[in-house]
Amino acid sequence: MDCTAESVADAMRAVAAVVVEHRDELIRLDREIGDGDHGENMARGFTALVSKLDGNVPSSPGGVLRLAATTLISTVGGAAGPLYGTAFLRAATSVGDVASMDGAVVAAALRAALEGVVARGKAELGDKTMVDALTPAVAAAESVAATGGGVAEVLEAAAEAAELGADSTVPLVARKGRASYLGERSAGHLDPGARSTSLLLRTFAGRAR
Amino acid sequence: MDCTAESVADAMRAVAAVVVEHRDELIRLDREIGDGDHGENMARGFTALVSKLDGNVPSSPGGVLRLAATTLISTVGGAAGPLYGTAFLRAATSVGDVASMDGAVVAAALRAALEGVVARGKAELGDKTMVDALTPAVAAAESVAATGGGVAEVLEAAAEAAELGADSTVPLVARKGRASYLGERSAGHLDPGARSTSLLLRTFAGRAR
Amino acid sequence: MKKIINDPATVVVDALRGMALAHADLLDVQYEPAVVVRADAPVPRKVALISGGGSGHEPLHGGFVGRGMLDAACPGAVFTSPTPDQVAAAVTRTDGGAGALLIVKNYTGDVLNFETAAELAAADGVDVRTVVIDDDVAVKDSLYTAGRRGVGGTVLLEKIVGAAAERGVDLDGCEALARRVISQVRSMGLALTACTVPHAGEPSFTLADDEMELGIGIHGEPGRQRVPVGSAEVLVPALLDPIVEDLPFGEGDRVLLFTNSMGGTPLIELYLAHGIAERLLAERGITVERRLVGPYITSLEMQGMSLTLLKLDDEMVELWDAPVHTPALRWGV
Amino acid sequence: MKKIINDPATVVVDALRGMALAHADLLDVQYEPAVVVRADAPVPRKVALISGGGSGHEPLHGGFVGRGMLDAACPGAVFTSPTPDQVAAAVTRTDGGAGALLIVKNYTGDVLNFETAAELAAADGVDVRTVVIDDDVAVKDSLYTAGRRGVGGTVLLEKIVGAAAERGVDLDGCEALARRVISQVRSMGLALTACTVPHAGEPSFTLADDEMELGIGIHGEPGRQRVPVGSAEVLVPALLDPIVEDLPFGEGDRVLLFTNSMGGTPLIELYLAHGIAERLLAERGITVERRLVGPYITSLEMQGMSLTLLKLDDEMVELWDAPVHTPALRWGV
Ligand SMILES: Nc1ncnc2c1ncn2[C@@H]1O[C@H](COP(=O)(O)OP(=O)(O)O)[C@@H](O)[C@H]1O
Ligand SMILES: Nc1ncnc2c1ncn2[C@@H]1O[C@H](COP(=O)(O)OP(=O)(O)O)[C@@H](O)[C@H]1O
Ligand SMILES: [Mg+2]
Ligand SMILES: [Mg+2]
Ligand SMILES: [Mg+2]
Ligand SMILES: [Mg+2]
Repeated sequence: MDCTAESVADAMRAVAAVVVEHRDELIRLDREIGDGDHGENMARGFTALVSKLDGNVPSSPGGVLRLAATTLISTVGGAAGPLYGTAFLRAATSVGDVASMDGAVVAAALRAALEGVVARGKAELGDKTMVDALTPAVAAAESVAATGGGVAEVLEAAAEAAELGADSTVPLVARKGRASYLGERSAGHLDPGARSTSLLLRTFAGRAR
Repeated sequence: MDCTAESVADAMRAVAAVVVEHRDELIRLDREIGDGDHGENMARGFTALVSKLDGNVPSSPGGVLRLAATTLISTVGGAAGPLYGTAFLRAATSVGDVASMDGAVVAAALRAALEGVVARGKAELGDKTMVDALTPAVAAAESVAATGGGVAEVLEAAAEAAELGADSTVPLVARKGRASYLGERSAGHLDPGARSTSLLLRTFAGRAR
Repeated sequence: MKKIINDPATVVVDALRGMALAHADLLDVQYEPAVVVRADAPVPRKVALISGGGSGHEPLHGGFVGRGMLDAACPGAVFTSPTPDQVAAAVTRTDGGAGALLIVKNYTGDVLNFETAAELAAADGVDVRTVVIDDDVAVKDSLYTAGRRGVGGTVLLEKIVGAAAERGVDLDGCEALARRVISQVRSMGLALTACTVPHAGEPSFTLADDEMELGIGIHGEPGRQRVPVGSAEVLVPALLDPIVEDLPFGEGDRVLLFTNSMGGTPLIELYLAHGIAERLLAERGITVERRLVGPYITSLEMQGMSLTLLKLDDEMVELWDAPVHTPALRWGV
Repeated sequence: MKKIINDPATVVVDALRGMALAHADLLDVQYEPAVVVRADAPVPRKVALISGGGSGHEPLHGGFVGRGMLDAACPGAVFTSPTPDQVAAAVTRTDGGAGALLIVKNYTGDVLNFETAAELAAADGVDVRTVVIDDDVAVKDSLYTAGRRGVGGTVLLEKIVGAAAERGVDLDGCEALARRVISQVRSMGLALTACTVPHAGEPSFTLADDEMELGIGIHGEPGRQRVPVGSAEVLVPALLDPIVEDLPFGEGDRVLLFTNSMGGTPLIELYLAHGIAERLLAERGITVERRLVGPYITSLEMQGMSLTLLKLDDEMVELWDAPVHTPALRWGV
């Protein structure tokens, strides 16, 4: 498939729909070990992105990613706003102004996104955050890209790894973010940010097929 | 029996015990159509009276009634405080300084008490207040006293009539006191003040036997 | 029942102890009988303003004791009017030779207990007057009830007459002013949840998840009507319309709008409701010149709110703006 | 969920509208992006004090905007930190040429969003400093968590540094003072009931009738420990002892005691708790020189309370007493 600005914008619209659909689930997850706003925050941010995209799609995939970054930063708030915002910003920078992305570009963008999240939030693998979903996703994406995989294969691998990574947060004791205040009581719950990361990647993968 | 200061004081102690025992019932009745304090108010007042009586019983029945009046006025508060206070004050005045009461004196004291409650609270029969218990009690007491009944018979008749009178408040719509704010919704509930009046008279009757 | 208390029987005294420590510069608290007195009482040649009622409505009345407002407050047990000896003690402690004005909310218990106290004080030679405030428009058919209750208007009355007394207005003047405020103030409240009186241990009533009590009093007594909960755009006019239509307030009137929390409703909701009320009044051509927003006359932890509207004139505006220095209201000093 | 609101998505803006109307003399409210600004901003040559955070903690922070306290507050969605563009707009609106101090409560979201805003403002040439307050002793093992949360101490910090900025203390001085307050203030809270975030529609957690959350934050997030509810004599030391032992506060120390309601706990219980806390401090030889009692940093309608203790010196006492004129705190004017 062609991974142009239009198709990235379409993927963002699809993500918005998925986030709205999973809003209550993300709220419930965040209520259990956080403050119950993650679903609302993400829904607000991606809904705002959809209206910005309406009839005004940037000319390159990188432009769409940059618009996602600034929109999420200025509408999401909370921890997720700056973290996802930075992720998309770094991804946009990594993509540059290519007109269409291939598997290697996507894998590099994912790597840049992860580095942005870690730079901002200082979380390590196992701290029970979105990093636990994104880290294996990047690794999987890179290994598929290294063997010449296309965008669809790269994103499929990333989505699959992110799902496993998100699930791996369940037994963990949180050491970053609001859930960390709970100490041992945070174990036994899925991290909402890891869940939203895996939803995003799954949706991107679905659109790439 | 002899209706002396000591026996009136004993009756007051018995009333205190009964009021404490029925505290929660009176609170519940008042919660339904009032503000839920009648049992607490009455228990506080009569408990205070018992400590005042400890080792310091006034020399006449009238004196005990007066002590009850001033104690209730200064400790009960709410509507019941001034109403029961006035009732006992008027009863004390009616009894005067006789050393022992007979049936006629008791009936006259009850009449004075009723007049005091009505003078203070301006309630009429059927307004769903303690007046609905006290009015038939006074009538019954007077008719037994008129045929030469003793204290025990007079109080037994009063207690019986008060119970019926209290029960008669159930279907009524309140027109006085806090229950009146409920309008039609006050119907179907026993008036807490009428209930406490009937408890008082039943206890007095029990001690007089 | 979940409360931060020790023995339900001593809640009022225990709270008074904390209040005395928190506001030692403003208040002098007596315990037997319980009276909250202005620290510099008696103020010579000043009319003494005294109010009181059941506890559980904090900051009313103790929080309004101080310069420019009350000289003393008599706290009864929770939701139970105070006894006459509390009120009589308050008169004795605050009488500066210019007489005393008793501000009584219209409830049978309050009226009867203050009545007895007034007799006691008069017997002591103090010129005592009583005004009874009954601003709750939720009580209809006052011929067949104990009459309208005294609610939110009490706060405004205490502030305005308090300012007049502080300026040296005499007892006749204070009484006349109080009656004028009473004639021009109207209120109504609603409850989303019930409250629990400590000694009762159980809620005063139960409401389903989609119900509210409209026309609630301030004592956890059920309201006039149980209706479905609506959005704020429905709730606010349900309170405001009966108030406006009762006096009535009309186009060109200048008013003070008092948006009050029953205790458990947070400020974010209260501001939201206040904004709607201001908009609705503007639509009616009524000018909101002064406002008070907050939990000032409450029912323990009850969630709900009330609105109070006072028709203003220049004198009342000036008295409202005059300095006040109490635990709960403070400006100009 | 029973709340006096319209659409959960517009609660903050709807409440801001009411706040703007209620305090038009003090506040200037902007909506896109949402910022509550001091009416006379920018004040030339004065350090601009800016804070903000999720909404639902009212009166924090908007209620503390005004003379002698904040220049601007940035209200996020309920329990969600504000976005960088709100903070950047606040800096632009209030910059009087002496730089801006951002007061940030230590939560990942707040820290990250203010960090981004500080970068934006610095790029605009404004001298921006940030202080992060983390006074909640309930969070242990800060190496393994996001660190201690910013809670009640924030109110005291904003008042004291606000007074300094109003007096013309420069940015270095304000920043140093803020760090001194942060180093000397400690807090802890408990919840008897949960609260419900409007957009969530369900309580943040559920507590049995005999349970409380000890060490609760202010965002409806569960506390560190769920324990049985006790009497006030048990609850108050459960908060006070960890605070005193943490700094530690000791005999001879002069302190400000701040007894705060989480929103749903009524004043009568709060005063009761305050009285116990004062007694316990006196027993330890710690002198309570100033106090603040009331709902000043809340969690919507949550029932519960927090205690905050600040070690005072002469300068802090003087700054605490200095005039303040905001919707929620007002004295000396
Ligand atoms: N330091 C961090 N690094 C990476 N991710 C983090 C960090 N802190 C929090 N998160 C992620 O953010 C999610 C919470 O986002 P959200 O609920 O929107 O913000 P908040 O915690 O401010 O309410 C967590 O589930 C976690 O995945
Ligand atoms: N005007 C009145 N006349 C006679 N009895 C009254 C009157 N008003 C109230 N009562 C009685 O007082 C009772 C309530 O007493 P209580 O609950 O102690 O006081 P309050 O209503 O002030 O809380 C009512 O049940 C009723 O019997
Ligand atoms: Mg969250
Ligand atoms: Mg009652
Ligand atoms: Mg009562
Ligand atoms: Mg949040």
